[in-house]
Amino acid sequence: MADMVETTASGERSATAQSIRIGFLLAGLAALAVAPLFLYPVFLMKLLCFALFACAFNLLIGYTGLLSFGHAAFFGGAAYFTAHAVKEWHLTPELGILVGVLGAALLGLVIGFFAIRRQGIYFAMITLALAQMFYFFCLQAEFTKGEDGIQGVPRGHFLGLLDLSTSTNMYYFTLAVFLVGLLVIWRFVNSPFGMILKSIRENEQRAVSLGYSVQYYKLGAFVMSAALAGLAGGTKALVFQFATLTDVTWQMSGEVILMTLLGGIGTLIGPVFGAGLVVTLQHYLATSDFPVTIVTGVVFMACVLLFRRGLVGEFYASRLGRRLGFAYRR
Amino acid sequence: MTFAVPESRKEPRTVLSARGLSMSFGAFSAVRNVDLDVHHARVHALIGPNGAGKTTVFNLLTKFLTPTGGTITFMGTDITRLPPDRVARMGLVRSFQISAVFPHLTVLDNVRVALQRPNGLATQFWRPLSALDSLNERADRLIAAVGLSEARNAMAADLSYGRKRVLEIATTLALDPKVLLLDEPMAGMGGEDVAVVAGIIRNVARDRAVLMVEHNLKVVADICDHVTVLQRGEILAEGDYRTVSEDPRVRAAYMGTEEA
Amino acid sequence: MTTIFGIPLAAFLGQLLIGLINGSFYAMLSLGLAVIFGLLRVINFAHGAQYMLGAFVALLLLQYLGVDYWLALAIAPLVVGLFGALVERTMLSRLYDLDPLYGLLFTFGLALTIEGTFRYLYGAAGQPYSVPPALSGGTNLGFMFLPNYRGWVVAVSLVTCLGTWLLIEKTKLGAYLRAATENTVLVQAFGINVPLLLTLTYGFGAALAAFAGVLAAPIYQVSPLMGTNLIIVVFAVVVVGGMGSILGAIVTGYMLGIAEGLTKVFYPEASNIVIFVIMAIVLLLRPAGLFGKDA
Amino acid sequence: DVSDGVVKIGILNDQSGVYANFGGKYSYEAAKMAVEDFGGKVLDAPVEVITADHQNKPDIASNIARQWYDTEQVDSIMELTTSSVALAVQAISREKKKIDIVTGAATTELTGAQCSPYGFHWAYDTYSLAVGTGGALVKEGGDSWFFLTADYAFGYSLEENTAEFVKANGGTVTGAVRHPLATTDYSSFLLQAQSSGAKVIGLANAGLDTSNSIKQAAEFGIVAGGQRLAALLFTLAEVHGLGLEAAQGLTLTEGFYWNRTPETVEFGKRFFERTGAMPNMVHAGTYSSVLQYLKAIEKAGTDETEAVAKALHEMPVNDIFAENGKVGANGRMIHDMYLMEVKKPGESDVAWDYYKVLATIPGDQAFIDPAKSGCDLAAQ
Amino acid sequence: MGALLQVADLHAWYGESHVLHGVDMTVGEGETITILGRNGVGKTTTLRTIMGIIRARKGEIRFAGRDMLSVPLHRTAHAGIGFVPEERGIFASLTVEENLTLPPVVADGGMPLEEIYDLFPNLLERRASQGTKLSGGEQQMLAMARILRTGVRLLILDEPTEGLAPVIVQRIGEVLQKLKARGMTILLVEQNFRFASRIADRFYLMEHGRMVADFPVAELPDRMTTLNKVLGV
Ligand SMILES: Nc1ncnc2c1ncn2[C@@H]1O[C@H](COP(=O)(O)OP(=O)(O)OP(=O)(O)O)[C@@H](O)[C@H]1O
Ligand SMILES: Nc1ncnc2c1ncn2[C@@H]1O[C@H](COP(=O)(O)OP(=O)(O)OP(=O)(O)O)[C@@H](O)[C@H]1O
Ligand SMILES: [Mg+2]
Ligand SMILES: [Mg+2]
Repeated sequence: MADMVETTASGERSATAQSIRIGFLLAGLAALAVAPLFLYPVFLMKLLCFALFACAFNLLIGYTGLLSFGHAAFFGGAAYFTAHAVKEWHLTPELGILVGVLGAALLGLVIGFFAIRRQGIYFAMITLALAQMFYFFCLQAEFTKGEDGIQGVPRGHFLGLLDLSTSTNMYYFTLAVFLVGLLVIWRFVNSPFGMILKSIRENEQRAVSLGYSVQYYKLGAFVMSAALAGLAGGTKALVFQFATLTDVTWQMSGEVILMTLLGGIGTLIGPVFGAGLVVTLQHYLATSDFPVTIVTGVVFMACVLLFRRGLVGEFYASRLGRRLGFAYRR
Repeated sequence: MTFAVPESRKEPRTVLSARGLSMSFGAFSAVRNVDLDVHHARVHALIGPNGAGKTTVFNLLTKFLTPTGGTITFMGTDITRLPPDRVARMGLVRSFQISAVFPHLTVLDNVRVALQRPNGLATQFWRPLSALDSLNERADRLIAAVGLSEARNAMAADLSYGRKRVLEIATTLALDPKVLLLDEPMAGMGGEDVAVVAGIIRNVARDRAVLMVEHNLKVVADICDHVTVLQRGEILAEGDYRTVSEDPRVRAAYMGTEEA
Repeated sequence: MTTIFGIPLAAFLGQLLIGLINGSFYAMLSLGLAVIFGLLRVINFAHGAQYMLGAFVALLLLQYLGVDYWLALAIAPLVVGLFGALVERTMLSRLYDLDPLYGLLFTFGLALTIEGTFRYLYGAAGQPYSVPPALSGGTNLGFMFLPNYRGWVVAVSLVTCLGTWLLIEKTKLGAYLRAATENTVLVQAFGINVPLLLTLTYGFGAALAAFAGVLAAPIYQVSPLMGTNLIIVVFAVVVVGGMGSILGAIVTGYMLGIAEGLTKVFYPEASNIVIFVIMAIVLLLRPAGLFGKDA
Repeated sequence: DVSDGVVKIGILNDQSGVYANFGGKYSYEAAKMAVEDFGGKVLDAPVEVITADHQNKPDIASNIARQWYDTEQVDSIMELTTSSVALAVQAISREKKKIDIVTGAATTELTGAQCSPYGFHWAYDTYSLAVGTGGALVKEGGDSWFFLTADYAFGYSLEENTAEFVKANGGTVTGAVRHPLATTDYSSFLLQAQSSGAKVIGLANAGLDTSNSIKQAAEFGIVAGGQRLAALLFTLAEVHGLGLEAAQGLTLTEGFYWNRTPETVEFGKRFFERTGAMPNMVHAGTYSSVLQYLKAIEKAGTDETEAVAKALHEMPVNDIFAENGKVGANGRMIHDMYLMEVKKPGESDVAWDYYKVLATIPGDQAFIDPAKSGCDLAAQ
Repeated sequence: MGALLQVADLHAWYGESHVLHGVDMTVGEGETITILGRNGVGKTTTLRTIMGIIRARKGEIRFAGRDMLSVPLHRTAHAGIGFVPEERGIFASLTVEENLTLPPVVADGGMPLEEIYDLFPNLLERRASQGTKLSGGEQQMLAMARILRTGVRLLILDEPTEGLAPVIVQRIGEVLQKLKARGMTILLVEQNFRFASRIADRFYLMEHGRMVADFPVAELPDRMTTLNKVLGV
């Protein structure tokens, strides 16, 4: 969606292409609105949570070129925070999620503070290591209940009115969170601030010499991405009614990378498709004979080797995609 | 002995000055005890043999390096310990010896990025990108001034070397700096571009200070008001181009038999 | 009895020695990682998997062909090195022109695939591999009982590390490799077959990991997961040492092994985060790492 | 009668992760054996067993559980390795009014604060392991203990429970050292344990952590030096992985051993033919749980949850796994546990013959009294 | 004088953008050729394509009678071509001396190390320091120097005087004269017209990816007006 509006300064956009893109958008929204009639709602909610998580992650890699290998800390951390807030402090769901988001943002601030001191792969390794520290913290901390996890988290009533314990209500609540999250990302990326992020990715030294405090911009993007990952994680805790260690492991950080890569780094909706594919794959493989890790690994390698732009990115870059006025730039 | 100097002929005011500037890399001392004054409305050339320490002086002045000795004053403020982005925001802006553009942004966006900060459009993450359209007019003027208008929407990466340099100058000018530091702005440029850029520099120096490193002596002779010659990290000679170019030590160390 | 921080000197020395032993593995693994990173600009996430492969090849050689430890010490690295070279030639080499992040992601996928396959075939539980008879038993050092095998590990790792360092920093071949890292095309234009060099390098790095794996087999359980968690610690070691610095990787490997060993005595709960804490501190004070040149 | 004409049992566990050997695919095999042994039909309806790999992720497990219950007419879910998964699925089962029988997870929470009227815990739990190893071993002379504890809740509760029984039986605890989860090198900790002089070193950890500590203990000559190792959660599958050379002399508690009675031997052999491995308590427990569930349906005359749960609570358990087992009001199946010692390589004459049974711990001592379990269902 | 390098109808692409549109050029044995042209006409691209760095190419390149199109990049140097790139390509992880001795010697007749140090004393002084710690000009010297060692027959230089102090430019001029005298064939791109006119035997003028003119140094005075119009020299 962002990519639709983003379409280049050179963009002579034909009216038909524009309307086709809006058509896509509306079709997508409509599909999401009626999806629970056809697909299993909890599965859909899970998908939406992971999709938002992947989009938040993409905000960082796709638009500032920073590969975080520790995003599970924000996602899983927020799940714990929200679960704890709702279960132990009896907060309403929206406040619980807020606690999750703020917690993730704070965590992002701390991890980001260290990580942005280095770039590229160094950055990836540092985030990985720090997130691993957070994992150990969660493992040992009292409130996370160790390997049992925080279980039986009540979903409560949204704004005290809407009962979220039914699947349908919870689905539309999750959908709303997802859309808001996506909207925030879209605005963030296509803003003057986003432009500076892009230029930092392109040539950091030059950005400094133009007077930009590069570190603050990076930290800003990092915290934003962490907060949105937290939004996804907090919501997930309510959907599943538990928060466990799985979501803070580094394998989870790897999974979100896979989702983003598969869907298309740097495209707004790519990660949504990527997440959909990975979640479906895992779900499907759970009942098949074939081990998930091997499939995940092979998909990863294939993606990197054969279609780096990801599903959506490849589509944008294809002849049809370009004719529709999309642009894939990385 | 002092004479009353008429207002118009007064020494233009000093905007940037360094005293006793020194820099060593380990045991190697690249800049030694350099005093330098850069004046408003003047083009000041820093020349000297390769490895004399010119780029290092630039790095020191713009705080990309922290001097091991000496002080730097900019518009009356001691900036010796400030970080580079702060200094840039104060109006001390540089270009790089190796060309520095944002390769995957268009020419227009390159210039607009530079314009964003001084126009307060840098940190707004809640506004649409179209907020930047207000910068187009100024950006286009700058682009036209360096002759890149027809490449306005091209990716910077696709420009030839020379045109990247010109683009870099345009982005630098966009910051409307008080002092402009140009490291070999003409290097790798074709003759026609050299003339264009020389004109631009002359022009912008009317209301700001310019300090440039340049090996093209013709350019130095044509547009520079003041020349400092550096050798082995120390000042060898100083004055206008004619004085300096007649100095036998300068000829031996730097110019050879070359005429501008 | 003399004590240090309330710990008997003898026990303290014992723990120091044990730290050194662990440090040997860190050093060898981070060395391989540093070599591959330094020359190929690839963070080899599959390093842990290759370490595991080394141990597994040794185990399978024993189980199916009756090949003993000593021969395995030579064969396993060779096999894994060849495998690495093959992977590099057919796949990894296509990624050099891209952002180095793709190399990281590719090897991450490779690691998952390798580990997944072994888990599928052999299960996640560990399998035993015995200490070779010549090195079984131990020596009483007075302050501790040192299993002979562990003493051997320390010695071998020191020699390996030193040899690799000399090879890369002091030989012409090393100079080619270092130059190729920065500008492959130009080095090729000078007449050097860079693709071949890079293939050999990756193979060498993988072999180094496998070598460490064989050394580890008699100490730890041979399990498909043995490399997974180790690799993250080794990443931290490499960051502390300064990415790409070969010497840094070696020295930091031993140092952090010792630091971790001592933490196990004084504050055991923190022993697996101590390396990360040190990493954070180092990043604050020296972002480029202890031995890193600024990027 | 049987709703929708078929009884469907789901075996949900880890089949590719760290616990894949602990239960894994073999548990599915055990469940199928139970159905076959029962005759393949109950109340004239066919019995079907399906399985899925939850990959140790509670969200995947809970998605599958919901889908099984909602769209695939699954009647009960069993095995459920890993406590986070077991608790999550038990919560869903309770909400959906379906039966779940846990054999793979250890947490006492399942029949404690988070118990369910339709939830059952079959094979073992942390408490019973502690009673077995902690209590019985002291009687065997191991009266001073030093703990090597994994630094997280599971480790603490094992240590705590065990220490209690050690003290209750007149033993002492001389110290403990906590090691981080998934440590690779235990030599530091082992040296501390060695110098403590305690007679027993209790390993309050699990899986690879335990294997590695045992292997390295052998390397440092700890058992040879006269100290005894006691693993608090370790099964036949892991002993097999470790090999007798390293594992000899180890003490542990299990709820099942194949080479104990003629019936278990017969079962073990049949299991071995199908899988190539002898069963541990998770496999045998899963067999038992499926069998008992089918018996309960037969007795209730329906597969309706309330009725089956009632039958399960009432019926004694008598099969190759349990003799005179009974189910408490909290859902805990109470049966005997066994304290084992791992044989020396020379003592083992048949393949997979690894254990000497040192003691039998009667069920009433091995498990928490339901009334004191913290489960509100049992309190009334 | 036979043609050492023969280029005919050479096309080259960067991705999808077609940059060279049929370059024709001949370099005789022992000749010094300078390619002139405005920024961006494809001079660098021509050199890189001849070198084999740009592989998306079509047409004919013959060096010493041998078809170079199928020769892999790492064999080009061994055929006897040395290349000094525009961006110099000094290696940061190597010392100055390691940089200098990096390219393998491909044939006899290269310059010995001492002679090189005589020529560029800066390099001798800084030889143990990191390559990229040299100043811009020193790096340019190093880039030239390391090729002189290798004994190639054809030297390809992309703007060798860029960023150099006039004295050094003069010195490089002298070096090139010396090499010429020894029979070295040189192909260079140069913006510094004065320098170029001093050493070249013949010029090519390039526009829009093609050679549009070709004339010997003797014709230079007659051509000045046109050149002035095209190049602004
Ligand atoms: N970071 C550094 N570490 C060590 N030595 C350095 C460093 N930077 C520069 N030098 C040395 O300092 C001296 C001055 O370098 P500088 O780049 O300032 O020269 P310059 O005058 O700009 O030369 P040129 O005209 O060739 O660009 C050189 O000898 C160079 O090798
Ligand atoms: N990597 C690249 N990708 C795409 N286009 C390129 C690339 N490099 C150069 N070009 C384009 O190819 C054309 C020729 O470039 P080239 O560098 O050969 O010019 P040049 O004559 O050497 O110019 P200069 O004097 O500025 O060095 C230019 O239009 C340039 O924009
Ligand atoms: Mg310079
Ligand atoms: Mg060029």
